[in-house]
Amino acid sequence: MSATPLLELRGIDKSFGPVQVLRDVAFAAYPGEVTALVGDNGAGKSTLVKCISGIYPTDAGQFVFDGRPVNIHSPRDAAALGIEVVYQDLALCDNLDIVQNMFLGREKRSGIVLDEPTMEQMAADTLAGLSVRTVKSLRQLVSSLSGGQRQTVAIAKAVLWNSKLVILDEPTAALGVAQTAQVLELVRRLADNGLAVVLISHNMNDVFAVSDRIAALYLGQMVAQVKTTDITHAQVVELITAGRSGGLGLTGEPATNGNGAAPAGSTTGGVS
Amino acid sequence: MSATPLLELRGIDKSFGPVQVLRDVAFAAYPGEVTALVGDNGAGKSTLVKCISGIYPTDAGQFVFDGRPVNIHSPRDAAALGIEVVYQDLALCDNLDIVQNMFLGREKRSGIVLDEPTMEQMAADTLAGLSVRTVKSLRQLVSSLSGGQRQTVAIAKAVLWNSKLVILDEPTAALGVAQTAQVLELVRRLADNGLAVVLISHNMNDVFAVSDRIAALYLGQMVAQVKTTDITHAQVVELITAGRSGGLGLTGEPATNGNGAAPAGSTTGGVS
Amino acid sequence: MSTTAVKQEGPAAVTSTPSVGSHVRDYWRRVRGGDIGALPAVLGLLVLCTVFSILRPSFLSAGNFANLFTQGAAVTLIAMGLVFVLLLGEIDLSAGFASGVCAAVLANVVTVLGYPWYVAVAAAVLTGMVIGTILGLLVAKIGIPSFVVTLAGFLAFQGVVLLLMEEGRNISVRDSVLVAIANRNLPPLLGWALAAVAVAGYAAVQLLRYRNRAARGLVTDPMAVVLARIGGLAVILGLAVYMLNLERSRNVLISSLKGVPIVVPIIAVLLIIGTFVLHRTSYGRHIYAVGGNKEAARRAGINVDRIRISVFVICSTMAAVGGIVAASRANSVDPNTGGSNVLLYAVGAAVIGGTSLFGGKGRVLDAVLGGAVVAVIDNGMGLMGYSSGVKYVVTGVVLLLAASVDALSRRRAAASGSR
Amino acid sequence: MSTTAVKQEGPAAVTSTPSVGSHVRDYWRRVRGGDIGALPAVLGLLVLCTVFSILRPSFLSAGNFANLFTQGAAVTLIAMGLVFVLLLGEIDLSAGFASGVCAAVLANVVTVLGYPWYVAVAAAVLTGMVIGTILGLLVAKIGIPSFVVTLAGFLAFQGVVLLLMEEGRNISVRDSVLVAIANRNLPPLLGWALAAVAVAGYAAVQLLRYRNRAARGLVTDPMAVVLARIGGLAVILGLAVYMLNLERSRNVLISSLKGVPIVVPIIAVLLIIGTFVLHRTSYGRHIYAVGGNKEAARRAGINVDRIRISVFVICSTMAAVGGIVAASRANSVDPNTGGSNVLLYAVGAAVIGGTSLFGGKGRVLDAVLGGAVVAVIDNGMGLMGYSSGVKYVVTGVVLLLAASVDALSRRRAAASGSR
Amino acid sequence: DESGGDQAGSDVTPKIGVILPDSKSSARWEGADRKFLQAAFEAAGVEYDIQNAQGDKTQFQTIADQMITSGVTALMIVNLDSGTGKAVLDKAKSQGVATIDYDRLTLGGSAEYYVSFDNEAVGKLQGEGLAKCLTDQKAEKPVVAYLNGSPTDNNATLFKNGYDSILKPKFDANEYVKGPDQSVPDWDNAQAATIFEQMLTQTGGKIDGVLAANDGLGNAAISVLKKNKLNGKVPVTGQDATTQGLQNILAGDQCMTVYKAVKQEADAAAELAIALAKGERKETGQTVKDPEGNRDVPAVLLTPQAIYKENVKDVIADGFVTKEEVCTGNFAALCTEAGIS
Ligand SMILES: Nc1ncnc2c1ncn2[C@@H]1O[C@H](COP(=O)(O)OP(=O)(O)OP(=O)(O)O)[C@@H](O)[C@H]1O
Ligand SMILES: Nc1ncnc2c1ncn2[C@@H]1O[C@H](COP(=O)(O)OP(=O)(O)OP(=O)(O)O)[C@@H](O)[C@H]1O
Ligand SMILES: [Mg+2]
Ligand SMILES: [Mg+2]
Repeated sequence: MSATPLLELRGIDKSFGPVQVLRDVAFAAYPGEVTALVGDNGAGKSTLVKCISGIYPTDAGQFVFDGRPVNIHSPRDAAALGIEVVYQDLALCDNLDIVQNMFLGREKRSGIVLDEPTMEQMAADTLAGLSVRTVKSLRQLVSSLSGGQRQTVAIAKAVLWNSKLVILDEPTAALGVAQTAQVLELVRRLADNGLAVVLISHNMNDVFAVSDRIAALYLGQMVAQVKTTDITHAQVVELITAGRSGGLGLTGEPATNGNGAAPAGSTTGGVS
Repeated sequence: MSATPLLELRGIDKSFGPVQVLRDVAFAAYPGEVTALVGDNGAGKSTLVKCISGIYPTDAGQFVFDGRPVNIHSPRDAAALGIEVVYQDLALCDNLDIVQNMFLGREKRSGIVLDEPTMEQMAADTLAGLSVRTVKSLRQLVSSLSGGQRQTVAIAKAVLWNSKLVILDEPTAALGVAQTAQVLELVRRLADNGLAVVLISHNMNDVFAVSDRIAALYLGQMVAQVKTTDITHAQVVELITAGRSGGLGLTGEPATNGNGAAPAGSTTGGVS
Repeated sequence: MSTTAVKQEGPAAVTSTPSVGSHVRDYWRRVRGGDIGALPAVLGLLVLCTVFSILRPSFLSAGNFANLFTQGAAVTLIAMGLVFVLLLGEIDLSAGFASGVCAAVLANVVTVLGYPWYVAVAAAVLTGMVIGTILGLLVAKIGIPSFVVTLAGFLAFQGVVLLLMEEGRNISVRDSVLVAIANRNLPPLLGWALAAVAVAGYAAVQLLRYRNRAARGLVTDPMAVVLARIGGLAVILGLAVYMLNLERSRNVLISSLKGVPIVVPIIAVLLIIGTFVLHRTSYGRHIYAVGGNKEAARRAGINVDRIRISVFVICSTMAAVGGIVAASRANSVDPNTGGSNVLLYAVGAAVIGGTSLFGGKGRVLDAVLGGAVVAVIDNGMGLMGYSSGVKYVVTGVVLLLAASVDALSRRRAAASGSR
Repeated sequence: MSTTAVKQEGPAAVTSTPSVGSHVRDYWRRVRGGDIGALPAVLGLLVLCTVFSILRPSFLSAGNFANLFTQGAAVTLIAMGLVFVLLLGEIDLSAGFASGVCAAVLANVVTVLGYPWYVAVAAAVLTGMVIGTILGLLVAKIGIPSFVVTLAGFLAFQGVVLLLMEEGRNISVRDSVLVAIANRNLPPLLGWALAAVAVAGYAAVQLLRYRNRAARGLVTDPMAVVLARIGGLAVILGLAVYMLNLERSRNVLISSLKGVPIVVPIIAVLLIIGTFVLHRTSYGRHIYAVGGNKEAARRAGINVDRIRISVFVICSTMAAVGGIVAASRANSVDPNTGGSNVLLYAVGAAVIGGTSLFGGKGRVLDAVLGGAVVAVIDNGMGLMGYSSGVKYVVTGVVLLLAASVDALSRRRAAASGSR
Repeated sequence: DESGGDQAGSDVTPKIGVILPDSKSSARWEGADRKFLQAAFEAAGVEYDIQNAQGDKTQFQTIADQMITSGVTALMIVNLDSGTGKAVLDKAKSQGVATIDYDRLTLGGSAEYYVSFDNEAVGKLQGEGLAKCLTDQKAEKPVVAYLNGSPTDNNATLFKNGYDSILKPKFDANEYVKGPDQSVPDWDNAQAATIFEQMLTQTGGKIDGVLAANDGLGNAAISVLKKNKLNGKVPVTGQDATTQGLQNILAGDQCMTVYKAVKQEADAAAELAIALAKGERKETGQTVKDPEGNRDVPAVLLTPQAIYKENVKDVIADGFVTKEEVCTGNFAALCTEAGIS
């Protein structure tokens, strides 16, 4: 591998009650690069993101951030490290307006009083860069926004800050053509500015257009993490749906043991 | 136009308080055809769908269903007419499991007792056709599902019934590659079985792959409703982003009167 | 267990029966994960009982065990009705005084007007239904928040009780059937018979369900587990009936006192009906749906207003039953019937049992378990002989302790991420 | 107004000031659409006042107007604190008796121990803070539902009051400063001065805001509207002070009675502080966020536990203030202080004012408006001379009527789709 | 405190305000006092306004404010506690309204008159009554349980002082054994039943006499005793001579009750109030010492009467309850037995 990763995970396990969702997952995100995280529905991508951002505690595994081992117990810890996340389920406060949501938890103040004009202006500038043209007022409650508008607000909220790692979980799912292009451009720009970016997407065109590396999750296991240039479209789709493709992916037979325990031995594969 | 439309809307207006979202919208869905409804984020697509399904009352306009003028005041009315909708915001009950959600409001019974085995089996069969492979149990609460799994449940719920009109609001937004293909195939199959299908999507490839007609909304106005074969990819994108393309779309200058009243004269355009 | 699918062509629903071992392992994982159903309430109850038995050995006597049921009956019945309202995320503050109004109607009809007991009971239940309908209409059709509607009801019904009691008199209830409800017991043999019927019925339902599912190839619990459940119920019921059939008269020469108190089968039947309605009918399913996501329920074509009205009717009707039991127990109705702490205890019972105030989560059994917790606290505190000030304080603290057993065990659920 | 964007390069935020005409049109559209803020509560209040004035002309006298404030003060203060708890979707059933405990502490310190009034007030407020901290910790850290925690508090504090009152005695409060709080009035001139300060302060804030936003090119309300608001406040305050400065002694020979009751500026200051905290500080913003979507707030890095604990502290502290006012008004503290209907009235006041029990929606002003509704009902009913049964019933019905004005006007909101 | 102009209230139509304390601790307030006071005022042709504070002292003060606002010239209160009572009396006085303490003395207050039954005397009658019945039962070293009134009701404390003064010497002398002693919140009969049932459990059924503070609590105890088939064997006291209490006495389940001739009290108070309202004064010939205010309050004190099976007829003869109410159904025979015709 070229550089040292900004964030590195090793041996992450995560269960919900009797259901094991992540199994011995290793993952790395590099500064200045866009890492695409792909996988089938229910593969565990969002769960992995939530483990990184401290929403879920992990059952096992290490986090290394910027070379130092860290513990992330809550989203506050993640934010303190400079990790920003756009969640798939957006997580906006419906009873607050756009500006209030964008600055939630990090309000601008003058003295103890909220500095509303500054926030409103900053919000307007950020949203302007994301091709949102149909929002009537920044003081609209987010409950009255369309699906795409909500998504844009969530993205704008995450990129407003000087962070080191930005994770976007299917950020363009609800966006229109122009908005999607803008967001992909933004993703590229963030990486070019030296940030580590993790992008989750089901759209292979977008993935290949913007990413430097591709990590593929299959049924809770990381089956490959490779340079985008080293892999083809068809191979990625095969990794996603079957867990292996040629030399990449699961080495043994696919895990089909319905009710049994976890399979023996680590099966994390992939070269880069 | 070839056949008579199953559903026809004329002159639909809809405002939320001071904000007018739909303006004099005309729209038609034909049996045996897939009509794609496209438009930018915030154009009013979801609002139009919710007007059709009786969630929002309209301020003005007529509905004609199967040749007869109808009033739709609630989702019950819509269901009675045979209209099924997959909403963008899904609307599942998080505290119920997959089977319970799929049959909500139309439970199978034997006597007064719920017939759980039948429902479970029907749910399993329907989901099997939608490439959901990671759902551990049909008795899982939907709150524990991944984004794509939730979306699949919502789709499965809508196609379980013998309906005449199926409306899908961005059904593939959260789906993986294989699942998306399955859903598009399903959409086509429904239309081939004689149903009228309305598909909302931001993905132009999908739209062109599956639709017979395309209707384009631009800032709350219907700027065109044309046969898919009569229009190009680029034209649709232009309609979406600028409201007109060549002879299609808005005839006057684009509506930019920020705070004023509605523009004079109807601007609904388009030929088929 | 892994997330991997069992068959490639469909979800894991249609599979073979898991083994007993994996079932037990699964259950244990769930318990460790904090998903434990009724366990915490039962645990809290056990802790309370142990503490009281140690402090006051008389707590453990057969007589006290029997008293527990009649003491807690009225609050439990009201709580059972409240569960329906709480499931929608609504509240009924008027349930206490609604039970008072119904009790007052009962007493007036049977004592003042002199009609037979069944007319009085019918009148009381009918009153409850009318009250519930009015409350429900105001909430569902006019759209006033249920807190406000039922706060108004709380005030108004208080006045109605006073008016029915002619501004504050007590009315005695001396009808022998009515008095029997909360004060007499079943003949010992009948107790055994009812217990046997209950176990047999449960067994039949469980086994039929097993056969039905297995025949279709759906997942079932292992047969051994099903049998264990049936056996468990049989043991619990058997023990309870045995205890209640012990002689508990202070002086057998004077009179004999034994058997299952009559309120017990009443509560049991209502519990079974309520559970059946909530879990085995589409009406019950719709209640959960409206409570979980009102908008989703509306979009699914459920008549939300009708559901909302109906739960208030159920709640007030159960309050009427509670009022009848209270009147029976006191042999009289006074302007305080259904007043003072009845309402808060009833809501508290439901919540302690595990019902959420935000809707969508709860069972009728919760009300019974929570009602038992409240009754045990009240009963135990009555044996301690504290002065009123101390008694209030200790009651509050004990309630807190019982609830924190529950909270601490549920915290594991949050920690393991299954929130 | 159309949905079209104002400028292609960004949302409509950064635009020129709309005209007065469009502002009024907009407001009217919002009102017709049902988005009407405080209007329904004010409307309900006006209806109530009109009805009572017609039925009982003495309702409209200066003396009665002044009485209204002191009568409603304690409940309003407790309701103001409850708003914070309700904003999180929690509840504090113990607020009533918490105010009783604080009042009991006050009375004990000032009368039994003989310390000066400020020590007693400090002790009472401190007690409130301690109570709030305990409740908050139990809710946030152990995770017991707030209904159960505060139900336990409800019981325990009732006992604490009894113990502090030595099992039922009552303690007089004779300190002249403490008695003055709820029983004396400001000198007429001071009343005018305070009103003037309030108006000037409001004007300064509004105009500064206008200038600030206009300077940055952000949307502002038209200047005429801003001025109209300031003028409106001046008229209302002027009228109120004028009314309260009228002579209202029944027999001027014996004594003169005029001026703004001292509780009025106390409530006003707390209202201003509360509103400032909720709407102009990030702490307030976080309260709304946690109430609206706890998970989103947590993900935004807000320390949810700290917020939850803090609102209970605020609530209990406000309850302490309410308790002090109640003790002052009664010149004494007895074991019932903070009991009977205080809690339900306080929660009712907040809810009637428009605060949601589900969290995320509410203002301190709601508590004041709702408190006014409750006080007017109580006050008006007191003039009607009904027997107690009838009075309860009529009070309930009137409460319902006041609430349905609100509900019916809000229904338009639902009908026009802006739910 | 400071005096103003001199345009005195010119229209002094006499009007009397009465504030009753609650309607739940006892049926007398709404059932009897209101009726008798109304009758007396109407006979005298004065305006009046009778209200009930429902045990809520905030209400109590609000009602007082409203009455002063609406122009009463004399105010008669049954205080809920001395503190609020004093606040109301002082406020009334500062507005030139004359005041009477009815049934309960406001300590440190400023009322013109005090009209009452002696609450401690009521308690004494209960204590004596229980002793009498225990003697009749020939109980040896009987265990006596207390079922006191509401812990927050000062009257309950006064009753208790009364019966304690009779029974405590007997406990001290080892004649009687003191059993459980608990208060019943809000005088709530349902809670009373549970509390008494637990007393019975706690003592293993060894309770030989119940000092219940009123008929409602007594009936609650009797319902539990009945369930254990002990009714009639354990004497129970009461108060208020309610229909229920009298029937329990006739049935032999209750030992005694205390009858307060409310009409006499109401008439006496009404007479004084009417005089005050008209600006006149009357002599009562009796005074009561207010220990806190350190003054002698002119008073009318009436004596309560103990009612046993033998003299139930006195209550009916007095018109407090009617024969039709008491002698229904099975009680007809018992009535005849007790000489009620
Ligand atoms: N709280 C939970 N309890 C139990 N199971 C859960 C929970 N959350 C997620 N799961 C399960 O974990 C698996 C992975 O979910 P996750 O949301 O991470 O998938 P994903 O890769 O993001 O899928 P998608 O592409 O559909 O968003 C799914 O099978 C899901 O059902
Ligand atoms: N309840 C509401 N109150 C006010 N405005 C609303 C409300 N609902 C929607 N809007 C506004 O109406 C416009 C259209 O919204 P709609 O959800 O129909 O867009 P859409 O075409 O579905 O967009 P997307 O592609 O992003 O889903 C948006 O500008 C939105 O802000
Ligand atoms: Mg996901
Ligand atoms: Mg949409």
